[in-house]
Amino acid sequence: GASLLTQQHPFYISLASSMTAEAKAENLPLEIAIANQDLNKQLADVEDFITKGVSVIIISPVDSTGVKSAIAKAQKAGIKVITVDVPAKGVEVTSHVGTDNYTGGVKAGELMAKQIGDKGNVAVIDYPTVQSVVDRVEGFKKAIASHPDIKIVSIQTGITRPEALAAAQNILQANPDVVGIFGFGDDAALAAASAVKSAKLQDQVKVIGFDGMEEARNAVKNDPVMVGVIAQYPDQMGKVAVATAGKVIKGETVEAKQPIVPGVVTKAGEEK
Amino acid sequence: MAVSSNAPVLEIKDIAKTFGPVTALKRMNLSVRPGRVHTLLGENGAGKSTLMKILVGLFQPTSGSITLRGEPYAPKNPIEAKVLGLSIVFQELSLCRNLSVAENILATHEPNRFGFIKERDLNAQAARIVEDLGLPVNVRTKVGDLSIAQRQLVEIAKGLSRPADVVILDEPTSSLSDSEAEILFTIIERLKAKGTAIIYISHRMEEIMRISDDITVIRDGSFVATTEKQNTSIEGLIALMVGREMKDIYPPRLVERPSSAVSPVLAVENLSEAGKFENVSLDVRPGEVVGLFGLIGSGRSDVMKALFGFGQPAGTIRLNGNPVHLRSPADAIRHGIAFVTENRKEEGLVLQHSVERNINMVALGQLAGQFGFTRPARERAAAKTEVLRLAIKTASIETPAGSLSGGNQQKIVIAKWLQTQPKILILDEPTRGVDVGAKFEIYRIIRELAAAGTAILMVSSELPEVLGLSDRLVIMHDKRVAKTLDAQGLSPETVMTYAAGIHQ
Amino acid sequence: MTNSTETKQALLASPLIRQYGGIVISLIILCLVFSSISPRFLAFNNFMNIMQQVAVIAVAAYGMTYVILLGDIDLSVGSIIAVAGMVAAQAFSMGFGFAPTVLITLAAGAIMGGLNGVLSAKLMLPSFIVTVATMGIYRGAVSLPTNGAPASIENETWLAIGSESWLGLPIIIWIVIALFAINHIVLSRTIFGRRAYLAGGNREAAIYSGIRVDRLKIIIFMISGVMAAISGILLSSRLSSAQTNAGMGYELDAIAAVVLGGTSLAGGVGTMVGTILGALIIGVINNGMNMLAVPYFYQLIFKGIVILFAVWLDVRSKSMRT
Amino acid sequence: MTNSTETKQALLASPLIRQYGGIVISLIILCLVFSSISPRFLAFNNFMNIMQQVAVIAVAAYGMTYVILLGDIDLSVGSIIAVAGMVAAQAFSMGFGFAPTVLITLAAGAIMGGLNGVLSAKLMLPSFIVTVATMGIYRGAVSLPTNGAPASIENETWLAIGSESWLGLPIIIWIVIALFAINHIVLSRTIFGRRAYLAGGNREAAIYSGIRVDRLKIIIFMISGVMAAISGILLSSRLSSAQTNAGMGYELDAIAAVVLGGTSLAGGVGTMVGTILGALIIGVINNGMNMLAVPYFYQLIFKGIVILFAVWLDVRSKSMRT
Ligand SMILES: Nc1ncnc2c1ncn2[C@@H]1O[C@H](COP(=O)(O)OP(=O)(O)OP(=O)(O)O)[C@@H](O)[C@H]1O
Ligand SMILES: Nc1ncnc2c1ncn2[C@@H]1O[C@H](COP(=O)(O)OP(=O)(O)OP(=O)(O)O)[C@@H](O)[C@H]1O
Ligand SMILES: [Mg+2]
Ligand SMILES: [Mg+2]
Repeated sequence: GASLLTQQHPFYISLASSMTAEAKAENLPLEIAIANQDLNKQLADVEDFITKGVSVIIISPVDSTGVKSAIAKAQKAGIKVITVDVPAKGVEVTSHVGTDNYTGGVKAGELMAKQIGDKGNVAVIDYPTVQSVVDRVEGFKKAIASHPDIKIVSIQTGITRPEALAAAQNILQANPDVVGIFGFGDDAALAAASAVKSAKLQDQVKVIGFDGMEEARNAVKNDPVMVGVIAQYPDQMGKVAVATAGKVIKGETVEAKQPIVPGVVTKAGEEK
Repeated sequence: MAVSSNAPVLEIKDIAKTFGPVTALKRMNLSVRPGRVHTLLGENGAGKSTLMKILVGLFQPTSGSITLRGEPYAPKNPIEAKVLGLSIVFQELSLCRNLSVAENILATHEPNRFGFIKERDLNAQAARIVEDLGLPVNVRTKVGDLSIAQRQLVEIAKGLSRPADVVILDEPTSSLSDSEAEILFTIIERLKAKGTAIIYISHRMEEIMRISDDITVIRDGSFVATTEKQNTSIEGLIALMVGREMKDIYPPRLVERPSSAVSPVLAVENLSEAGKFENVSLDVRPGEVVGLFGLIGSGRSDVMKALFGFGQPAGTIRLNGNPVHLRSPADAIRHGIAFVTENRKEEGLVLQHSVERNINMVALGQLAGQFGFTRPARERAAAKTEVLRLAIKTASIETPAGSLSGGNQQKIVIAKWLQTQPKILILDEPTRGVDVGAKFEIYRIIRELAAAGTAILMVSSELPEVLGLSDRLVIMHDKRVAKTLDAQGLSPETVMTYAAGIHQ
Repeated sequence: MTNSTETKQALLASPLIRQYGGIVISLIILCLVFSSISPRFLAFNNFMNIMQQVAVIAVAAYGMTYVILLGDIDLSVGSIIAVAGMVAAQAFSMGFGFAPTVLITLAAGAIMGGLNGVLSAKLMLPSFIVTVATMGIYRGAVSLPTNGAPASIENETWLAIGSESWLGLPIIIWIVIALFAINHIVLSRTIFGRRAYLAGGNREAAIYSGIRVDRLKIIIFMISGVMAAISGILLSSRLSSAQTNAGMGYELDAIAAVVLGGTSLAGGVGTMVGTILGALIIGVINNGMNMLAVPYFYQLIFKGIVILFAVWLDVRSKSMRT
Repeated sequence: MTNSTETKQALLASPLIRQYGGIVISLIILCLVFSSISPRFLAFNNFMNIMQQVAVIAVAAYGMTYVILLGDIDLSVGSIIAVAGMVAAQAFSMGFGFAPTVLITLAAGAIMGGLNGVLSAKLMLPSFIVTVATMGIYRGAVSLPTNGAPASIENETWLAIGSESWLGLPIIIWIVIALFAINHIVLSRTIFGRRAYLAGGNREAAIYSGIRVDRLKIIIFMISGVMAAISGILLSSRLSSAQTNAGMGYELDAIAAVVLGGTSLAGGVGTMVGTILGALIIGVINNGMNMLAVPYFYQLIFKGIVILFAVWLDVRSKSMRT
C-alpha cells in the first residue's frame, strides 16, 4: 500500500502514476490512499493498510515529525516502511527516497543571483508548515546570504495559487523595486509570473520556481518572466520507491537513503 | 337587507381531516350565505381553524367536498383561494416582523411593472386600505415595532386588502380591546351590506350575540347544530357547545376579600421607565385580585415585565415591605413571582417540545432530585395532574405543544406557572383565545389561588372579565395610572372614561 | 449655497451611515491604519488590486446573500467555483468557443445550485447538511476529468477577463460592479426579492400568504450556484487554469462578507450594499496585512479580530438606534 | 420462553428503532455492503480501528451536540483541537508532568470555548461569525510557539493514551465510551441538560421561565471547548506530536455527525445517542472505502451521497411517524 499526502498537486499525481506504472511492470498489487494533508487521515489510512495485511507501505508523510506514530504502528505489525519525498524524523525506516530540498533551495538561490546580476531586492512566497518547503527556503536564504548585495525584503505565504497570486501582487505593490521572486512551488511561481505581468513589470522582475512540472517547464520556455525552475523528478522517485518495495518483499537489502538530486531548468535547457 | 332565502355561496359537506393519529375534523357541514355573518362556535380544539385552513387551501381535506357558488372548490394554496374570492384573517399572526406594514398588507400582490415593485404605489395603496378600514396604523412602520394588538389590526387589513365573496375572520378580536373591536364591527357591517359572506370565529359570547346572523356549533370535529341568532341565547349556545349547562361564568368568591388592613405583599411606588411607563404605583395584598385595565398600548404589559425583572426601571418595588431589585426573571421567580405572558407562542411555549416538558419548564428545579438530576416519574405525575386540573385537551402528555389548539396552548402556559406555587401571580391576558368552558376553569383557579392567599395581578382587555373577578381595579391611560378604584359596584362606563383619558 | 449643498450631502449620507454605520466605520479605520503605516496602501493601483483580489469572494457572496436572507446557508460554493473552472477547461478542450463555454459553465452552476435547492426543499433536509454533503460531492467531481491535475485554459477571450482593462478599469472590476447593480436591484426592487425577504423573515407567514416557498428556495440556490460559477470563471481566468482545489474554504469568506454586511443568519434582514462592503473589508484586511508584511499566523489572528470587531460595531450601532 | 425473550427484545429495540430508525438502518446497510465486498471489514480488529479513527470526531461531536441543541454552532473546534495539542507539547517541554499538563490543556479548551460563549452571549454576536473568527484566531495562535513547525510529544503516559489497551480495549475507546456515558446522562437526566433543550427550543420562552440563557450559553461553549481539547489530547497522543494544521476541517465532520444523529440545527431537538451513531456512520464510511480501496475523489463523492441518504432516511422515518 501507499499513503500519499495529497493528490491535488501535479507533483503527487506524477508520483502516483509512476508508482502505478512501476507496480504494473513488476506485477505488484498496489493500493494508494490519499491523506489530503491531514496527518490523522494518514494514520487512519496506515491502520487500514495494517488491517488489510499489506506487506510494504510506501508513505509520503504529511509531516516528518508526526508520521512517527503511523510508521511505528506499521513496523510493530511487522510491515516494512519506505518513505518518499518527505523524510520521517525520530524513527528508522527501511528506505527513504526523496529530493534533496535543501540543495534544491541552494541551487535556486544561486540561479537567482546569476539572473539578477548579483544585486537587488528579492522576495519569497512560502508555505511555512511544510518541512520540505521550509528546507527549500532555508537553502535559498543560505545561498543568498553569500551575495551581500542581494536582500530578501519580503517573505509571504501563498499556499494555493490564488493566495500566491494575491501575495505576489501585494509584494509588488509594497516593494516596487523587487527584482526577483522565488516561489516555493510551481503554483507559487506561476502565480507570481502572472502578477508581474499584470503589474507590467516584466522587464524588471525575474521569477524562479520549484518542482518543474510540465506547466512550469513550458512557462520557462515561453515566458520571459519565468527564468528558471528547480526540477524534482517525481517519476523517478515513484519508480525507485516501488522498485525498492519489490526488493524488500523479495528479502533483498536496500539502501537506507536514496536521494534524488534536483535539476535546474532554464531557458538554456535542463541541467541534472 | 340580506334575505335569508339567498342561495348559499359556500357549502361544506362531510369534511374530515386527520393529522396522522389525530382526528381534527370528523364530519363537518356548513353552508354560508351572502350578506350574513355566520359564526362558528366550539371549544378549543374543536376544529374551527383547521376547517378554515382547508377552505383557503393550506390543508387538503381527508374526505368530503366543498362547493363555491355552486361549483366544486378545492384550492391548493391561499393565493388560489384569494383569486377564487376567499380571503382569511388567520388566528395566529402571520406577519413578517422585518417588513413594513405596507409590505405585509400587500405581500404577494404588490403593485408592480414587469416584476419591479412600484414602491410609491405600494405605500399609497396600503395607506388607502388602512384608511378605508379606519385603522390607526402608519403603513411605513416595521411590524416588529408594533404591539400585538396593532399587529392584529394589520393582519385584518391584510386579509381584507382585496375584495372577496367570502371573508374568514378567525378570532380577530382575541387581542383587541373594545374600541378597536368596534372598528372591526363597523367594517363587518359594511362588508355585509355589500353582500359579502363572513365566517366569524370567536370565544367572546357578547360580541357573537351582537354581530352574528347564523351560528353553527361544532364539537369534537363534528357539526352539532346551526341556528339563527334570534332563536338562541348565550346559555343555550354554551350548553350546545360544552354539552352541559353552565350558570354563572364568573365563579363566586370562595372567601371574603382581604381587608385593607392587611399589608401588601407587592407594592410598587413611582415606577418609571423612559418611553414605557411613568410613575406607576400599585399594590396587591395576599389573597387579593387586582385587575389592571387599559386600552391597547397603555403600557400594562411593560409594567408587568418590569415587575418580572426586565429592564432597569426607576422607583421602588417592595416585596413584603422590603425593597428589592429584580435583575432578571430568574430573580423574580426566586422571589415567588409568576408571570403568565400574553404572547404564548413567542414568550410562553417551546412548541416542538412535549406538553409535559412545557408544563414542567419553570418548576424543573423544584421537581428535580439531588445533584441536579431530573426525576422523570415525578415530572410525569406533575404534568398529568396539571392536564387534569386544567382540562387540557391533548392526546397524551408526550404530544408536542405546538400541535394543540390555541386555547389549550394557553392552558399549558398557565399550568407551568401554577406548578411553581407562586406568592404573586401576574396574568397578562390569561384568557386570550380561550373557550368559555376553559375560561370558567381559569377563573375558578384564580379564585382558588386567591383563597389560598396568592396575590394576583391580572391584566385584561376584556372589561367584563376584569370587573367580574377583581377586588380592586388599576386603570391605566397613556403609560400612567389614571385611577385606582374598588371594583365593587363599579360600572363599565366609569372604567372606560378613565381608560380613555376623559376623566383627568 | 455651500450650506444647502452640505445639507444635501448630509441627507444623502445619513441613511447609508445609519444603516451601515458600523461597517463603514470599520472600513475607514482599517484604511486609515494601513495607509498610515504603508503609504502605498492608498494608491489607486492598490485599490484596483484589492478589488480584483476580492472579486471572486464578492461575486460568490452576492449569491450567498439571497441564501442567507432565506435563513439558509450554502457551503458548497467553494466547490462549485472549482467545478465551474474545470467544466470550462473541459469545454474548451472539446473545442467549444467562448460564448458556448460561458453558457455551459453557468448552466453547470445552475444545476449544482438547483440540486442543493431541490434536496433541501423537496426532501426537507436542512441546507447546512445538504451543502456540506454536496461540497464533498462537487469537490470530488472536479477531480474526475483530470484525476486531480490542474487543466490549463488557453482561450484568449477567457483569459482577457482576468487580465485586460476597459476604460481604465480591469474587466473583472466591471463585472463585479455590474453584478452588484443587478443583484441589488433584484433584491430591493422586484417582487422576487421581496418574497425572499418575506419567506426568510417568517416562513410560515409566507406559506400562509400563498408564497411557494419551496420553489423560491430552489431558485435562490440556483442563483447562488450561478454566482459561484461566475466566481469560478473569474478565478480560472485570473489563474489561466482550472485548479482542483480552487475556491477551497471560500464559502466561509463569502459567508463572513455577507454577515459583516449586516445580513442576519436568521434570515429576513440584509442588503447587497452590506455584502459588497463586507467583501471589501475582507479584501482590505488581506491586502493591508500583506502590504505590511505581517507574518501568516498573525494575519490569521488579526483577520479574526477585525471580523469580530466589525460585527460587534455593527450590532452595537444598530442596537443604539432602537 | 423463547417467545417472551423475543418480545422483550422487541420492546427494548422498538424505541431505539423508532427514534433512530433512519440512521440505524443506514449504518446496517453500510456495514452489510462493506462486509459483503471485503471480508476483513467485519473483523473485531477493524471495529477497533473504526472506533479509534472516529474517536477524535466523536468527542468533539459530543461538545458540538450541546452547542447545536442550543441553536448555535461552533466552527472553532478544529482549531481548538490543534491549540490543545500545542499547549500540551509546550507544557511538557516546560517540564510539567502528565496530570498538570492534562489540566492545563483542558483549561485552555475551557478558556477558548468560554471566549466564544462570552463573545456570542454578552456582545450578542451570532455564534457562526464569532466562531468563524476565533477559528482563524486560534489557528493562528497554534503556530506562534513553534513558528508553524510541529512539536513532538514524548511523555510516555500521554502517548500510552493513543497506543495502549486496557482489558483488551484500546484506552482511546474507553475514553470515548466514558465520555459518551457522562454526556448522555448530563443531557438527558439533569436540569442542566433540560435547560439546554428549552433554551434551544425557544430562547425567549426560556428567559421568561427564569433560565439564564446567557450563562447557559457560555457554559455550553466551554463544554464544547473542553471536549475539543480532549479531542486534541487524543489526536496528539495518536500522532505523538502537536501539528499546527491538526484538526483542520474537523468541525464540519463533527457537525455532520451531530446532524446525522438527528439533532436539529434549529435547536431544541437531539440526543447524544444520535451523535455517537452519526460519528460511527462517518467512521464506517471512511474506513469501509479505504478497505475497498476506493480512489480518493470517489470517496469524497460517495461520502457526500451517504450523508444525504442517511439524513433523508432519518427525516423520512420521523415524518412517517406523525
Ligand atoms: N398541524 C397539526 N398537526 C397535528 N394536529 C393538529 C394540527 N393542527 C391542528 N391539530 C389538532 O386538530 C384539532 C383541532 O385544532 P383547531 O386548531 O382546528 O382547533 P380550534 O377549534 O381552532 O381551537 P381554538 O379555539 O383553540 O383555536 C386539535 O386537537 C389540534 O391538536
Ligand atoms: N402606538 C404605538 N406605536 C408603536 N409601538 C407601540 C405603540 N403602542 C405600544 N407600542 C409598543 O408595544 C408595546 C406594548 O405596550 P404594552 O404591551 O405595554 O401595552 P399594553 O397596554 O399591554 O397593550 P397590549 O394590549 O398591546 O399588550 C410597548 O412596549 C410599545 O413599545
Ligand atoms: Mg383556532
Ligand atoms: Mg399587553
